[in-house]
Amino acid sequence: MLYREAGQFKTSYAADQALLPILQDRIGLSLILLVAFVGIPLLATDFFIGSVMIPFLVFSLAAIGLNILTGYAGQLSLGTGAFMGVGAYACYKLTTYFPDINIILLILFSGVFSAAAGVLFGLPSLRIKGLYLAITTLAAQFFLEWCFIRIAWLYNYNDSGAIEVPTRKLLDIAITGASATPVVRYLVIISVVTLMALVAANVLRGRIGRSWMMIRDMDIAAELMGIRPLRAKLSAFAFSSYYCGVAGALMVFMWIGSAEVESFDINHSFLVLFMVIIGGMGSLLGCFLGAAFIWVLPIIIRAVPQLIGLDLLAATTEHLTNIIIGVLIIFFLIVEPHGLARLWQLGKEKLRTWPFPYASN
Amino acid sequence: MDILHSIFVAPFIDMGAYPDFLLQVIWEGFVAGVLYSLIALGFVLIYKASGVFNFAQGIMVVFAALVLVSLHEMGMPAWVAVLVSVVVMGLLAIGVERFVLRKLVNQHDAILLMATIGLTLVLKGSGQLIFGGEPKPMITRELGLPTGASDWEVFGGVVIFQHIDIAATVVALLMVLALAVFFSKTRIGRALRAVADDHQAALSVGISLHQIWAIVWFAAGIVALVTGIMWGARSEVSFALEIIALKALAVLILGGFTSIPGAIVGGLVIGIGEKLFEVYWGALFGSGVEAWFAYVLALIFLLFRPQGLFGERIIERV
Amino acid sequence: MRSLPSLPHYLLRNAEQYANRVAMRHKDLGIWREWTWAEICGEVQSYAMGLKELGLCHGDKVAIIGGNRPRLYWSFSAIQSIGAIPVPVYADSVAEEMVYVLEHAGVRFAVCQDQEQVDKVVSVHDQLPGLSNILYDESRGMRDYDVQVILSIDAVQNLGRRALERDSHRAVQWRTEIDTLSGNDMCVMLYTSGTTGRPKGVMLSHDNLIITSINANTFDKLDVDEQTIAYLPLAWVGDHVFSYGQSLTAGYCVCCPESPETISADRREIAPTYFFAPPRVFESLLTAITVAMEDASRPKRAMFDHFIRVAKGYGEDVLNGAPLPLFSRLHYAIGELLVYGPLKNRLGMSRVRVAYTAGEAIGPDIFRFYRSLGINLKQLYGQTEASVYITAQPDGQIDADTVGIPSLDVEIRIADNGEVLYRSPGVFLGYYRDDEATASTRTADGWVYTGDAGFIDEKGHLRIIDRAKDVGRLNDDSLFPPKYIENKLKFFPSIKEAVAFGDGRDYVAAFVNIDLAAVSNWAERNDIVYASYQELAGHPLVYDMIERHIEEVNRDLAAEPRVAGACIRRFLVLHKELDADDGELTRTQKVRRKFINERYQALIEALYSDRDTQFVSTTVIFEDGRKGKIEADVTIRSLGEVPDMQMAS
Amino acid sequence: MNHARRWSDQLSEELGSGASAELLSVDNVSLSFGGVKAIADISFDILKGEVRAIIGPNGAGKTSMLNVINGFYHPQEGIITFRGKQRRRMKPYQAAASGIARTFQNVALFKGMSTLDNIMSGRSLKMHCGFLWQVVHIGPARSEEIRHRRRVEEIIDFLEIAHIRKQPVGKLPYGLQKRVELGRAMAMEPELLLLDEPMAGMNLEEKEDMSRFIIDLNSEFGTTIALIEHDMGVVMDLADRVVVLDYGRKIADGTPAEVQANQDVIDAYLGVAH
Repeated sequence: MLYREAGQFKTSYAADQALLPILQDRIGLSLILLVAFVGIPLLATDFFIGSVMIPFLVFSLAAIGLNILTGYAGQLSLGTGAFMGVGAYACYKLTTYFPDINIILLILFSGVFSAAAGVLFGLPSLRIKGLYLAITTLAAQFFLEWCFIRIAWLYNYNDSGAIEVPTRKLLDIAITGASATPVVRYLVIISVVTLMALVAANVLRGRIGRSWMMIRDMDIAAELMGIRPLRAKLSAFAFSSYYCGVAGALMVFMWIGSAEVESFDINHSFLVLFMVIIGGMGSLLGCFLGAAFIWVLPIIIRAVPQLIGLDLLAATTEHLTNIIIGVLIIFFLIVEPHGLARLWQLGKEKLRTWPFPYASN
Repeated sequence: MDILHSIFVAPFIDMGAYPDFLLQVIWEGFVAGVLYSLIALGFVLIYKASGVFNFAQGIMVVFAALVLVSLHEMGMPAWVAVLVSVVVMGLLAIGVERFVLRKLVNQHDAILLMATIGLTLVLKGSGQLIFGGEPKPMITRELGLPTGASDWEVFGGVVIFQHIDIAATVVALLMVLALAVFFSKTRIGRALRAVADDHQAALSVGISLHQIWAIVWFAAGIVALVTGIMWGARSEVSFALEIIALKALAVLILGGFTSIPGAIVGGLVIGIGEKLFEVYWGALFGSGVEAWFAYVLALIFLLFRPQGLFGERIIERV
Repeated sequence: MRSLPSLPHYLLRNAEQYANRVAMRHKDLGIWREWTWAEICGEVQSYAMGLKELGLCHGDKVAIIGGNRPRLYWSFSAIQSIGAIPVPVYADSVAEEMVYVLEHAGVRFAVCQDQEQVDKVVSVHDQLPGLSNILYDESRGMRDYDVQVILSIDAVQNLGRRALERDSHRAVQWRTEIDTLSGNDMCVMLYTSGTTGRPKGVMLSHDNLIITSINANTFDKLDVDEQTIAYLPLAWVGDHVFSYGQSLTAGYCVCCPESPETISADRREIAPTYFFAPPRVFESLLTAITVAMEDASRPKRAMFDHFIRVAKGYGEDVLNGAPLPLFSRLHYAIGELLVYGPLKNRLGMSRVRVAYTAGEAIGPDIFRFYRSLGINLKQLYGQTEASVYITAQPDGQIDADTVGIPSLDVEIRIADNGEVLYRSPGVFLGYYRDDEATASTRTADGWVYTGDAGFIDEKGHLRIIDRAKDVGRLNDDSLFPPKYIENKLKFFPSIKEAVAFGDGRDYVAAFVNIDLAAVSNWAERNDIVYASYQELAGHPLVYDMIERHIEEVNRDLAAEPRVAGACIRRFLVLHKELDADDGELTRTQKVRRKFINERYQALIEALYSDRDTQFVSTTVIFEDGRKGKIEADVTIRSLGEVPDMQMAS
Repeated sequence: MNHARRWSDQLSEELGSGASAELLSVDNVSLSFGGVKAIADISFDILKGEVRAIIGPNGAGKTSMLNVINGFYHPQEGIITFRGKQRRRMKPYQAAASGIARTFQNVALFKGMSTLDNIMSGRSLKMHCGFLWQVVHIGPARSEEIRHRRRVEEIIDFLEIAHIRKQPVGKLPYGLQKRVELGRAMAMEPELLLLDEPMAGMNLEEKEDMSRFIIDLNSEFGTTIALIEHDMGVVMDLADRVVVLDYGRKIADGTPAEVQANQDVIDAYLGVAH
């Protein structure tokens, strides 16, 4: 209905293969970006930016990372939290040694370290598939967690065992540390996330992304088409972990400001996994939808009882949140195993074929 | 050279020097291994019969133990509380079959796994909501479980055996035997075995798949309850167990997803292995290696034998 | 505005005036390839040079066989530019049908789309002594052919390019040659499929096409910005005028779809502004809409039905710009947002400024349906012999029953027997090698007999009743217009084709062909099980449904005094679909009455007996060319009188 | 189809140098799984440009033979020579790189992708653009993608599947899926194309279409084809030579007519006791 595609024809393969071939999608995305880059910084409260938007964006990025590995390359991972941790600690060490280098560059570079960790722990994927592989990623999770505790060098031998984000500036504006305002941090994060989402989209639609999906859909056939399984899987691990690492660095430097091992524990791995499941495996849009859903839902659950004058303990709402998210996961798997992104896609298809129930040609 | 010495020589010298201590460490590891095996057993039961990788087995242990303890707190006599807990686990099994599994028939494995992760969250949330998140002591004495310890003088030293550990081992053994009898001697047990091989075969025995699923989940629930009691008696009933229960996944890798003997052997290997590693090699790494030893062992193991200890070699077909 | 002498002149003009405007698109290998007028002119030039190299001369005839492909359209221009005459041939005709046209026209070259067409020509090659070369567009499967005689258009263009390189003077020469063309020269020869007898070659001059095209463009204010989609047979005069003549004179863009299966998707992508389709296409589109909407959810269907009713109420007025109360306007606007807009979008008609239908009567409901959506669908009346346009409906003066007022420069006269005659600048030069037929069709002072009976109504619009020779009389001397009755029947979605009988009989009887798509859908919803078309067609419940439709038609007929005697008394549902491959329909899907009379003699006799079943055995030709037999016991059903009307009278 | 012509010209040049040269030869190959012999001491060859059929009753080892040829199984004994190079062990992706493509008995398409992407995936080996270009998706990455898209479109045109170009393959009718799979293998521009029951489960019309594509593929592009097929009519029409397997052994080898007249073959098909 909203989609009126008559008259949109492609005269080149470049246009036909564009990320958003439909005009209405391009308009929609432009509006969203306009709101994100201009509307929110101008109008939203610090609470909204600091507690809703920033975490949402950080988790979206982590979810993109996991989704690349799990949704696109078909390799289930339960080690997202740890890979995020590698990024965060790497960034911390880098800025300790190179305090003068722009922190944004360091954040982007810190992902390289988690990519390396990803490749290392992705090695077993050549021989191990599916659930078995998921369990080996637990090894990464627990081993790295242990490293974050035991290797004091990582947190500069602080007594607290935690890393404290120093203040770093860009053009004399504080972008990390206590003096950085939420709006500034938000603008940095949204720029990074937008850029990296675009990069992910580009890679996924090209030769490399296709090789991942080939491995995911039918690894034997992929190999018989000339795909080297090891190379494809490891590149997926590396690329995915890079995203998780950058997300981890952003999380610490742009959001919570300090971190210890609990920030990267197995629960975070699961949290990101839930985002990917509910958002939709194999969909970039799904990463954002899933992150919004899983992050915003608890905020709403916390807010609702207050609104209706009910006074619940913080712990109670947390338990309720767990139950609701658990039920929703099951519900989604039953109703639409492909998540919110598929729901949107189905809805969009409805709008495209409106008033017909399906495309009849 | 020092490093090689401290890895390959020194620990063994230590072992030889204090064999009583070694024995004590092995016993501690053995008991932990028994509990890993029990959790793994729950996984295997469900996986064998329904192909579902039940991630919620760990939380089921906590949940069952919490139900028991809380019922007793509410004033129920211990053994009545056990019976009621059994009923609760039965209801849970029926509920899971009815509202989750039945709706996800023929779905991909990964989706079923995800569903049990969802179930984990529900059980965790509702457990904490109803019973509170605080750790609770197990009603060991009320259940007539032994406490105290016996000393065994050997190798010129003393090895201490906690009675509850001995009891746990015995109970685990009994349960494995009971399961073995159940599977080989009863009609339902045979049907369960059949269903693991071939769904059609099970139908010909006259039991519906729905019933079978409910039964295995119930059986896994009982295993969880027993595990919970034993574990609780050794330490306490708390949600921290959930993370430890993940080690059962490593056990499964060693033992294979479908093998009950595998689960037992795997559990013991990991239990004993991680204790030995922690005690004799842990200092090299800085302690706390127990947290990851099981997984790394599983990972290394997988690289050489992806089919598990007792699994058959897989031939891929095109 | 003074017109140029020939169509190639227009190509040259466009190459100058509209050099960089897109003249043609073709969806090829997944994307729309585009050519500007300047590029097309270049292609045509090298093509023409190549043809000359091959020895094609002024006055030679060249067959063009295939679908709507850019190169085939360029073939027209290239051939015309050297004074030779293109003869487009229906691509779906079998070799035996084709050979008559090729032989009659005496073609020297044949331009084929692909291997399939080449093979057909090759198979009758020995009957065509004049044929020297075969050209083809698509090279697939063409490896093993004799390259001396059979060569690709590409190769011909390369020949031409090389010739131009050798001698740059050629380009100038080509233009000079074009300048020697005059408006009276034959421009194209179109064979009419004709309902009876052999096809006749209608010779049209450059002026015929140019003047009618310009007049049509003026009439509908068509200009260089239009987009149209070419999907109708090349050999049909309509396509030659809409996709070629009018495009050249107005300079607008013609788009060729990727394949027959993708036409609707391609139309949606292009969203033409000027669109022509025979009533059949509009009918089947409407059927598809109805069928698809039956699967929609209940609320959506209710909403859809509601707004379609709203459209029926005010749509026509909105389109005609008639004054309406604000509320109705709003109501329609919401409908436009929710239903009409999206629907036009799906149909690829959201940008249509002018749409025409012609060739047959269109069901008034269907016609009004599209108009009520805001699509400016109009009717025209035309003939090959007139270069299409005889009459057309001007914007705002639309009536489902008329075909409009005489087109620009066209005069119309009604003969005493009711036959329509016209005189216009589009009137053809004559039938090729058939002066007798020419003389009997066109009077000495230029009037042409259309063969259709009709009259001009009080508003000056022409109304067509039927083929003049087909209007018959029942034994009680009441009027029997078969097509009029058949059309009424065909307006029901479940009836695809109908043939009425009654001339010289006691009463009217009919054959009915069910529409498989619509009826099978209906059957599914009503739990009717069937294994084949034949079984479905013979199903008693299907008969019941058809009977109800016929009763409705009878009521309509009875209400009109002039045809009240022609109510249908008996009918049968045919066991097979009438098919052009079996010779039952023409290539333009018109019923071949005479052929059917012979072929189904037994069934017709049974309709006029008191039997209620009749055995019939028919030979058919399958798609792959094999022959087979279909046998059936066809049920015949009688209808009662029309009681209501009799009570009323 | 300009590229088609170039491609086939190139092939015919090669053919010219050694007409009816051996493209592949299988010498004394044996394969067993845990003591069960799937293939026992089989030898045969495939000539450049021919259509070679491998037939035999169920369980004769036909699919195992294809698996050996494209490196999926490693025979315990015997040597395979492809384009003059001998090999014993080879990874499937190396076989692909050396010019062997195949289709599968049970369609093995990438279910999550569209027709277009599935066929594009066949071009994987021919695409080399680096990661960094892919990240920005401009310049070489884009032009490479477009270049290959064009080739793929030619295949789509060849197989007459333009109307399903953008549909996900999972929902396509079986016959079309088989066609897409053939397209994917064609996209690899292989020297040798292995077709494992390309017409299984098809109706008559679909079989005719598929036969036409196979013939055109062979004659237009000169692709050498080895196919397993149960429909004897199809085999006799398509194949230049036929090799017959039964219980892992070769029982006949020759032209369709010869094979049809062979007593062992008749026995095997009629199920005479061994």
